[in-house]
Amino acid sequence: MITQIRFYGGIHPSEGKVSNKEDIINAPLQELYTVPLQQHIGAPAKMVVQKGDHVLRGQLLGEPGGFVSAAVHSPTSGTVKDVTTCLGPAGATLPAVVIESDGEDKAADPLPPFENWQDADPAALKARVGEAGIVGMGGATFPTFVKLSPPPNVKIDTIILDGVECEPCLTADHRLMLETPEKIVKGAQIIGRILGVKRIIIAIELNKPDAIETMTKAAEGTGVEVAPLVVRYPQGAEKQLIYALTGRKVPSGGLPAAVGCVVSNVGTTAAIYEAVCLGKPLYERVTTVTGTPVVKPGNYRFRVGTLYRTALELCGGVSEDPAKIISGGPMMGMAVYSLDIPVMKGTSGILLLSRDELVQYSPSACLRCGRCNDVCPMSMMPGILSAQIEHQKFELAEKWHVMDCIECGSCAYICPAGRPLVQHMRRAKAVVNAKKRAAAAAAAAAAKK
Amino acid sequence: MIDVVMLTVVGVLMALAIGLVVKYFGAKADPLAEKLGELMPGANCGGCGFAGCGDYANAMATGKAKPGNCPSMSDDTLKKICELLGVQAEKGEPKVAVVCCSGDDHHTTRVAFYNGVNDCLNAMMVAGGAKGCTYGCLGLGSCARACPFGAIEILPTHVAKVHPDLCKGCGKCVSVCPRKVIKLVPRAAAAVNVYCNSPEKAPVKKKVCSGGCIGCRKCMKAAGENQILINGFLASVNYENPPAESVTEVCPMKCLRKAD
Amino acid sequence: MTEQTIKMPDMSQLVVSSSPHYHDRDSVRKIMFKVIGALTPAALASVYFFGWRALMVILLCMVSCAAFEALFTRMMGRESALNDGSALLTGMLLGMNLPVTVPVWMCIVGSLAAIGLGKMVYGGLGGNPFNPALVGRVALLVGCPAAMTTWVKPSGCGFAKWVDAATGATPLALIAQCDATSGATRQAADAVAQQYPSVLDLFIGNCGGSLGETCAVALIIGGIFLICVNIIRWQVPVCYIGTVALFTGIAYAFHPCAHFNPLLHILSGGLMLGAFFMATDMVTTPLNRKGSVVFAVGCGVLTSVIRLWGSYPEGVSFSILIMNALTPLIDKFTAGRPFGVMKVGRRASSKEIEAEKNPTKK
Amino acid sequence: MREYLLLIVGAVLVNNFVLSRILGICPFLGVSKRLETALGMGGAVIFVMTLSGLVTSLCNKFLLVPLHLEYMRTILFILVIAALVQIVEVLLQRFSLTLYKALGIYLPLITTNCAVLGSAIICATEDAFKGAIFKSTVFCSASAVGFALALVLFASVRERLELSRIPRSFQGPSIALVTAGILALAFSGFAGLGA
Repeated sequence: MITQIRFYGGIHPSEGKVSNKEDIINAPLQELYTVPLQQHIGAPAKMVVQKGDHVLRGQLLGEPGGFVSAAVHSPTSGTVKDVTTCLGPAGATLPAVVIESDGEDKAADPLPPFENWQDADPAALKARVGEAGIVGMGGATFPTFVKLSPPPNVKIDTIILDGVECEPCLTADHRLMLETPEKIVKGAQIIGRILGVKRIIIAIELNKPDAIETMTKAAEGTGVEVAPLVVRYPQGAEKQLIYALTGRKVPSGGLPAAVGCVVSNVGTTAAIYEAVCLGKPLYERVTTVTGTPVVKPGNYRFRVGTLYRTALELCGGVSEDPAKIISGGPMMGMAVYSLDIPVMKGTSGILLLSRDELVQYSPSACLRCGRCNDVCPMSMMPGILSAQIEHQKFELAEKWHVMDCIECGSCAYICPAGRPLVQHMRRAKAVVNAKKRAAAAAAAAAAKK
Repeated sequence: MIDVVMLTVVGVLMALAIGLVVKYFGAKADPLAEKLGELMPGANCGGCGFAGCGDYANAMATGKAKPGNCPSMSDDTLKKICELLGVQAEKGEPKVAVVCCSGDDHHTTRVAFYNGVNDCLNAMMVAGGAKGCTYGCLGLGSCARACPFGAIEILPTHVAKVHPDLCKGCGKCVSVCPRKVIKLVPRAAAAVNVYCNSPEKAPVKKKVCSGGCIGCRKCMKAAGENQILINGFLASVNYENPPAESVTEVCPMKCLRKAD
Repeated sequence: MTEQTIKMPDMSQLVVSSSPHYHDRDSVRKIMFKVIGALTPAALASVYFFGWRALMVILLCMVSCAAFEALFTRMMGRESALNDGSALLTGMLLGMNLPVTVPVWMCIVGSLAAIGLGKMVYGGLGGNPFNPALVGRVALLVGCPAAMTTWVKPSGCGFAKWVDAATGATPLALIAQCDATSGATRQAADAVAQQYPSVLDLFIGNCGGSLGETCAVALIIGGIFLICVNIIRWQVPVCYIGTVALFTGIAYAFHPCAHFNPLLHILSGGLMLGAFFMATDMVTTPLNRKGSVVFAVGCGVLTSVIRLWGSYPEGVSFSILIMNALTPLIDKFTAGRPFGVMKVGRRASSKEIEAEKNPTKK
Repeated sequence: MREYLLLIVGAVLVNNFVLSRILGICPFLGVSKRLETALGMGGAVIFVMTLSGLVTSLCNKFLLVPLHLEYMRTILFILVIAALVQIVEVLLQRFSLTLYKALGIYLPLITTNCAVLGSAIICATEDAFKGAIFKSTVFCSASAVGFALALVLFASVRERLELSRIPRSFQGPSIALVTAGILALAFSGFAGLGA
């Protein structure tokens, strides 16, 4: 049994996980798929098909455009109708390939499956993860291949599977754990094989007792441990999760690898299993469509490139007009204004909020109540920081550790003055990062001279 | 009498003490940098590329920078500084900022209600702002707040406008604009500008804005050779060879306009 | 389900904003009215002991504070912040810090000082470094010490007319008097002590003093309510009162004839009101818990020092104001290091990471 | 011992030079924008005031009084203080150029700082200090600590004020004066302490 350490701060938003009893439904085949070439953090994928080409399901559309990048595969068979751009959930315009389905959904030759992954070369397994275009499916969309390539001087000793799903409303990971536990356990063992690590922990919050039971059963005899965790947001945040399970603190500005851990989402882990044992690249994922206005909230296995509009139609539309449409969960998701956004590898949920649930941020001054201080899991001072940022004192904010913010939203959730604290932090981080980049570029230019 | 003597004696003693301290602990300041600093305009606008007037003065004094990069310095001052430094005066070409967007409330569509911090960078990070065009001016006034000369105004129709007579061409607005809508162009050639920043295809652009450049090339044909450049679907003025003002009449979108 | 029945959302009224999209729905207004509610028992007790004029004083302060706030926001061209209730709270606290005999004009001038000088010149709620109600009270106290220290003995029979009550010194004025005789004999001290109200009277508020500070039991009830609804931190009143008890206790232990026993000290004067409602004011006190404790202890030390050795009988207002001035410093030095930051301003060294990696090895 | 304790408490808190005697307001408003400069200024004033207390009381006891030149007091004291400030300036420029720059004009202005001259004159005139050189020095030093304390307190408050939305007409010196007034009100609570 793993003893859990309580991390500082955190909140208890209402869970709203109404769709946790809904089985995962495979979404029917669509006529058109808009597949963005950048579904991950890093460089966009380089397109390898042309307009008019015929492609098969699982065929490569774009190859990685750099080290931190990921491959993109076709969600179905059909023709490349157009090479265009589409709107991403963050509002950026992304390069995209539009696939017109031929209705046959013919699969391309799968990548050769590893029959005996237990004995396979770890490097080959890792290469497969890269080939299959797997990225972190919890929302961060960091290319998994890169995550599994720690620097040589770092020794990884623990793998943590994130089945916490601390975001309210989302149930995709929960259902995945209930329905395909063995895939997750095997996927975890594959990661263990790649990194040469024995200790694997699956972290699940106590509000999912059925998942804990199922996963424990599936993990029996494999050496994989299941750790039930107290329900507290943001329990699923990488740094807090590692701390809760191992007592190690990821240093400021560092990656989990710095303390010998690798954290992987359960969805990602299942995808790794499929890529290695079935030779199936990542072109579909489980997404929760939910919210009060949605007629039939549920969990769907969407092909990448399905538009939000289609997703919503599958759920029977809405019963009332929503005030907000969110890509992701209510705490960290992004508000969008269009339904012509495709489901991507990192889309964990589509959430609609009704007018009653809408909370408007206000420009009022900080009351200095200190609640943000009490809930900040990074023990920062969001109140003081936001005032500094409001007065454009970015250097001061950097001194007060604004760069450590994980944008979990606990502070803005609790703020009685309704200040958009997270937004302030984001701005400061963007400004500081831009300044750092500019300084680095200047230094590089000076070095060239 | 005795009072004068006493005062003199104490004065001499004190002078001696100061002299000793200076001799053993004295530091040498750079008098050149100090003199330059006094001459600087003191706007601290950063247009020279340094952190402020003092920083620039120091850089000039140590020979790390040349005079003439300051956008808000009068010619007289520049001459004085050059004399101090013993170099030839050379001033950069005067520039002016232009907001390359026609996307005010009458032209562009509003796709959502933005709720949050009143800052362009912030708005852009939330679903790309609430205007239909994802390349245009967001109209929240980050540039106006950054301008040290008060030369930028946010019109009631939510688009930024530069007042060329107040603008010194320091480029602060260019660096804060998250959409890179504001461009610094040679003042002498800034009579005609293309007020659009979107590289999108014409139909996409037309859907979200009725004032954007559709890349019809009419202006290119009407103007002299190499006076208007077309890059993809977006025309731009060649500021090295600016077209005559009459060319604005051919633009069907009223996107190629005289500077206002 | 047929195609027609599917209703798709109307996209024209969507709101976009930064995450998070959930909120716990608490607001400044709710907080302010909860504090006003928590003050109500003490206000009612003051009406019971001092008569209807007490109600008049409190209401007058509340109304004039609200009026000044409205006036100043208007002059500043800002949006009215009246409905957040903070001006009403300031008025109520100010009223409860005045004696029942205070003239009407002083209520209004006090409100002007509180809202104008204490709050609006700093840009309204959130910007003021000093507690506005205390600024008003101290301005009046320094300006018109006579009117501010004329106390009446409560009639004790409830809702009486104030004019019937006899004037009398507050317990703390008596203590000061006692201190003055500290060189004198035991008998002199005893003579003063005889005039002193009993602990029970102090506890229920049957003694002279400002309106809101007499009834300890009502203030404690209000304070406990605020602790329960998570508006104030329990550490503040506990540390404040505890420090005062400790210091006056030490003084009492050394000079029992010169000083009063700590129980009388903590029950008299504005200590209860200050500890539960002023030293816990959100805007003017430190942000985090550690800072709050430092603040409360500092208030306690200063209050004891002024009470025991100063020429003013009461030190609560002064000490809280002085600690308000120290708040930014306390904030600066109690700011904890964020998660994963090894030492302020420094990235972790590999050795420290090793230590953090194996917390059990130490 | 008790006497000196009371003297120090009195000089630091009760009769604080800035908040109670209203002396030395110029640097109090001038260099209190940032905590670092306030600390530097406080340190410089402590140095100058302690030394000037020592030197002026020596001058007073061994020059002015024996020679019956009391009427020369002000001019002699200013001379001594000016020289001391010069020394501080040279030292600061050498050892902390940033602080030297941050203090700017206020550093030479310590010369005309009425707090420094005030403390020297109090020591020379008040009966309690007549001829007591050590006591005078302690008093001057404690007064300077009081000045530094007020300056640091005030600077920390002003740093916070930079983050609030002060109406435009009150920004800058006016809000500083209002704050100083309230701080003085708060310090009036120490009245009678140590008496």
